[in-house]
Amino acid sequence: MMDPNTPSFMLPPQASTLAPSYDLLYLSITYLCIFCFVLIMGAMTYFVYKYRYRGGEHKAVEITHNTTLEIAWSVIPLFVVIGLFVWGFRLYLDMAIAPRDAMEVRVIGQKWVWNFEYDNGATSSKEFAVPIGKPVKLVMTSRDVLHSFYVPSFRNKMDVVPNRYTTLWFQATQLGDQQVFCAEYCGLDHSGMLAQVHVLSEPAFEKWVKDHSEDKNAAPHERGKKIFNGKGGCMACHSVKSEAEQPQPVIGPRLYQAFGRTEKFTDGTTGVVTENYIRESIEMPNAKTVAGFAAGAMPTFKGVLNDQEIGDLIAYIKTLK
Amino acid sequence: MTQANISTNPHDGSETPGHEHHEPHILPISVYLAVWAALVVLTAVTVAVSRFDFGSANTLIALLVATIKGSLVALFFMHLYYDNKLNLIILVSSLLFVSIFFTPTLIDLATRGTLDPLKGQHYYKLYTAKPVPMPAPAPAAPAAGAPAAAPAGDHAAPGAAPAPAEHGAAAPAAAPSAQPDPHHPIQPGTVADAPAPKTPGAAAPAHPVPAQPQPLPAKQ
Amino acid sequence: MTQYSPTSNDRSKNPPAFYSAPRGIKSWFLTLDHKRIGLMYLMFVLSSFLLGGIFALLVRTELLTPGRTIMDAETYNRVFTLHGAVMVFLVIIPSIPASLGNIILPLQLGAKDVAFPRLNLLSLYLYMLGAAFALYSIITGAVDTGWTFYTPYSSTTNQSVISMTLAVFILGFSSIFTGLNFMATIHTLRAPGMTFFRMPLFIWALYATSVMQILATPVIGITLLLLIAERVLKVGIFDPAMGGDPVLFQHFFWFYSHPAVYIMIVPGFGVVSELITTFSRKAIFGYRAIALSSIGIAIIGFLVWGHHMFTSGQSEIAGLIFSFLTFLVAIPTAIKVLNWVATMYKGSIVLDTPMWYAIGFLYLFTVGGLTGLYLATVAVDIHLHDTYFVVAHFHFVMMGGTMFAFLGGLHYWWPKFTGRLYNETLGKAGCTLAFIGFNMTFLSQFILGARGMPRRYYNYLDQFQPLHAFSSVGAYVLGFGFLLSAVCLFGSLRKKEDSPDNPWGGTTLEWKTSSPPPTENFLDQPVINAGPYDRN
Amino acid sequence: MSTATPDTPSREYHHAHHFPTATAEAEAGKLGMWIFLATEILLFSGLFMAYAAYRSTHAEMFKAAHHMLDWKLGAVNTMVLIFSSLTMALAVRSAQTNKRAQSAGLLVVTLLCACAFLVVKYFEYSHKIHVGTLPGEYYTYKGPELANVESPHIFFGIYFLMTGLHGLHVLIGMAAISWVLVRTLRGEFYSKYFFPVELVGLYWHLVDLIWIYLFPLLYLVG
Repeated sequence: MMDPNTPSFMLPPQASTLAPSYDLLYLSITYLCIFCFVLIMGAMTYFVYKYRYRGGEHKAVEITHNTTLEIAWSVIPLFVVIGLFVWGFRLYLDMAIAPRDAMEVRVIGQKWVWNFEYDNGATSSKEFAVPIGKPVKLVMTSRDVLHSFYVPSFRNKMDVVPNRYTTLWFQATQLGDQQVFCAEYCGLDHSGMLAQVHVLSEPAFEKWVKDHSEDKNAAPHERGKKIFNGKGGCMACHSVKSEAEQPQPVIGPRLYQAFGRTEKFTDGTTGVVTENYIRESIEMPNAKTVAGFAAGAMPTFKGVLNDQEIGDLIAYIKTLK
Repeated sequence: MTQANISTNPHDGSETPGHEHHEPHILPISVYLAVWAALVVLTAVTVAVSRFDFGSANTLIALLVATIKGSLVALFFMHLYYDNKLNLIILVSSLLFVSIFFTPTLIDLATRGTLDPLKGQHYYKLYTAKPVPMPAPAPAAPAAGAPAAAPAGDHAAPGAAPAPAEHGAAAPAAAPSAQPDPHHPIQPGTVADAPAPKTPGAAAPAHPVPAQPQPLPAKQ
Repeated sequence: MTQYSPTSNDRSKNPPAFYSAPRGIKSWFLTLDHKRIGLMYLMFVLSSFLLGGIFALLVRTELLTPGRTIMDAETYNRVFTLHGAVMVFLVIIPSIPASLGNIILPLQLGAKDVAFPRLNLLSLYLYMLGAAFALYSIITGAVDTGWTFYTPYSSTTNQSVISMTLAVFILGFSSIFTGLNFMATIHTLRAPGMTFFRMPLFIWALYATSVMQILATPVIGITLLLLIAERVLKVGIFDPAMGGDPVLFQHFFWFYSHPAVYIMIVPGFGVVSELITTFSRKAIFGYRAIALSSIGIAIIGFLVWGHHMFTSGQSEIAGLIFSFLTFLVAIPTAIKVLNWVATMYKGSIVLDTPMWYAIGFLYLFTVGGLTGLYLATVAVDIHLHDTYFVVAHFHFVMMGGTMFAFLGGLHYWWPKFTGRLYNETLGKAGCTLAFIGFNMTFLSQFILGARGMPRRYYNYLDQFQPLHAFSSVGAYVLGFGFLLSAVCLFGSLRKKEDSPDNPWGGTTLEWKTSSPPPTENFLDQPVINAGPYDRN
Repeated sequence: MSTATPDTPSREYHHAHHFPTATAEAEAGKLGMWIFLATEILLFSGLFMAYAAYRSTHAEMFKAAHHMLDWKLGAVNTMVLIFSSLTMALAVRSAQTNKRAQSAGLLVVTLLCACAFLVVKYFEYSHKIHVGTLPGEYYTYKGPELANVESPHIFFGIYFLMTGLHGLHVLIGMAAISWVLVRTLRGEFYSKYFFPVELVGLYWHLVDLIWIYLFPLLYLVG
């Protein structure tokens, strides 16, 4: 067995309980394919060489059919593929059905960030932690368009659909980080919709969750900052840094010194960024789009963030000076 | 001579052996009138049966009557009964492929989530602090948040609702009244769809008391 | 062999070639001659192929390095969408049936023309109209939905989706009418004595294709109308924001688009069957098996669309059903490949350019077909779905399969409808380069995909960079190969007509008339009394 | 008047010469039309699929929403279409038997039925526009019947798409009928050449056939 941490030539490292059984099936199919390929191509190449036309009289032997042979090469593949189907079927059930004692994490996909929530209200974005050796079941939904939650080293993937719940489960076997991709095309920053899974030991995991839980009696702008980088996922598109500090282009308007700033909108009008404008932009993002940014890029957060949370966000944005 | 060729050709569907096409087939007017009368009667039947409730058979009966009417039109008005059988084959195979389109799609809609009925229930349990009974398949007992959202007119009748047919967070139309528990970005109402089974039958295992988990089908 | 309207050595005695009389642009745009219509189709298809190829090279160039190479993310999304849309709807689907099929089908049937020549011209004009809409959409900001138009993205993105959707809708009807025409022609206009089992295998393939075009294409039509309704009225059938079901859209879309994959590849099977039997100088092995497997594929092909949706959130049970049915398609496909190889056994194989393409096809299609086993196995597909593995798989089948068959057929029938022989060395060089470039481009993508590189990514992790670069270089080799073939073919047009009636020793009817054929194909009506590939 | 000399058409018909005989041409035409009808059926199947999907998942909503449609008007339209099918079939028959004036008359009746159908549809549509039971975002109806069913706008979306596409086919059919009517009046059709009338007839019967299914599915939801 290969060392799980180093990727094989073909496959990513094995970091979940599913990976070894998956790789076994994958490699078996690979060997089967190589066998068939060599058989067919070998025969073809040999015939092309042996029976090539060498000038003069064409002496081809007419063989129009051979029933036994034809039946044989129709029936044998049939059994082979049925075998493959059964194997894939059994493995698929393991992949699709989470163990009943699995710990649940809620995943919310949105353009273009992954948000995570734990039972005790801990939230995070672009990264989440799971305990090693414990089955984890992700209950996933999307805020806007289709996404797909994909962890190659866990060998599992599931689309994330708006107004639906889809699930995906895994049991991590390796400490350390694993890469999460979005595998369903979701627009402008599809390839930037990444996240990290931190596989941690039990105590480290407990601590991580504690650090990410909300603190009710923190200052509003503190809570706002958590929402901004947490369940709101605002930082996916909105930079809180100045152009000078962080020159690379941004998807949404920079919020550094945004409050009180006069913005030009796509419809030609201008307006000052006030509490009300921020609230409107959170609830009806396309009402007034700042010039130079794509309309419709931002999903509504109405019904996602409540009044208090929006208030906290506004408090935080005010502090960005 | 193509004529000769075709009729002597057993593999060729474009000709019904023994049937002459050169003389167009002329039906007596009485046939047309009879078919028309039958269609009128059957229309009345369609309306009549719709007045009674045969439960789940309603649609089946309606479709049956419609199919009889359709066959009459096709066979006599459209001459399929006397015509080249190839045309009949074409019509039938088109219907066959329509059914190929319908069957798997409806199987999918009917069996979503049946492999893991606990899915939604767990989610629901974790989701709200106070235990709320799982919604019944009937459009009764709406889940937390659903009453608030109901005035929006387009909210789920939980349980009866198909998973995708909800206005979740993504739907501007979900009125502000559908304000969820602040910790949870998805409207509680949408939870109702989490136990994905769509058919009441399939839904049954999906609504136990949240406490004791159900044995998983197909797993062991 | 009896010749119907043969070429005498003194070419002035020949019947006038179909393209030389009548003259004038009008005589082309109002022509009802299937060969002229096919020729015009060919020109449009080849120019669309050039366009799609340019988009492909832009994509590969952008992917040379992570991050921005030559264009920004938005442009990239449009370019790969256009590459897909153009290649699928403007190139591959009409490539073999509408261009080669139009020219060859009546010739092989021994007919004067297709059943409905006006309808044939109409579908050409519909094709042009569709192409015009596509261009309009490209000019007005293009689309960034991917050629699959998945909702809710396609129903919410602020781009000119509607014009592109209309383009595809119109192109669909062009393809429907071609299929309708071919089916009616095959049923009513076969030469005397030509029973179904005396038809060439190319005709069988076109027949199977027509069945699929007729039964599947209307569904994409209505699907796109529903998508337009979704954008205009927010009907709420597919858009979750209005209570719709995006997975239902995928059912609608793939019910057409999976059979469409067979609409693309089955005519290729037909061409390759012709090539292999002709250049092995012997009858095809297992004629009936090949003929019927085309029909088999056409029918089973309708039952497997769900394998595009294994991770889409469709019910696991539906997924398993689809997985099983998908495996069944492997059987008739395997039968074909094995029959082709068996045909070469004890043949007298002449390695002219078309045969090179046929052999290239056999190799590429076998790889494409076998890698299908990974994707049909539902568990294995979970990891590979929406990665470069899938991209590589369908390029092996569509590009390596259909396009190699198309080019093989083009080189095979070129002397027939142009009356000119091309430079063999140049032809083989083009084929070889394309073959090498193709494998560089897409074998590397199998590895990329298996290692977890998702599709449609503008940016990617550094670990994938070497393979991406290798793939991009391959793409340029591939493009150069095709350019060489184009030079080879169009270069031959500068010469005088020098092709004999039957340069390859083919046995089917199109070789029994002059090259190029006269307007009504045969001076006297052919009569058939033997199988299509009998040589004695 | 062309019926004065029934057996001498205004001009002798010569079939397209890539066909061996006129019969072969007529047969091919009919085959082609049937293939086209098959594609029409598949085209509508998409809408029926959408119907089936939401009917199976939103049974309650369909039950409630279909009461907003007036089944009496639907029934009337069914009768109208069935009758037009009869007259169309008879028109073909009279063309077959050289009764040109009769054929023309029956075609006119068919056209009138088609108009009647559209008039009834017009009243149905205008009523729905008035009360606001419209597709998708245009759905404004606030009545109590549909207050507590979920997303009824989908039902009306499907209703308008289905009847709209069908109505479009009625219009196309009317155009086709007018075309053969003109040619009939010119006296082009006779017992040896009448398949254009027959093909238009086939198309018109399909329009009727589809309505036969639409009526119970939309107006009489069980």
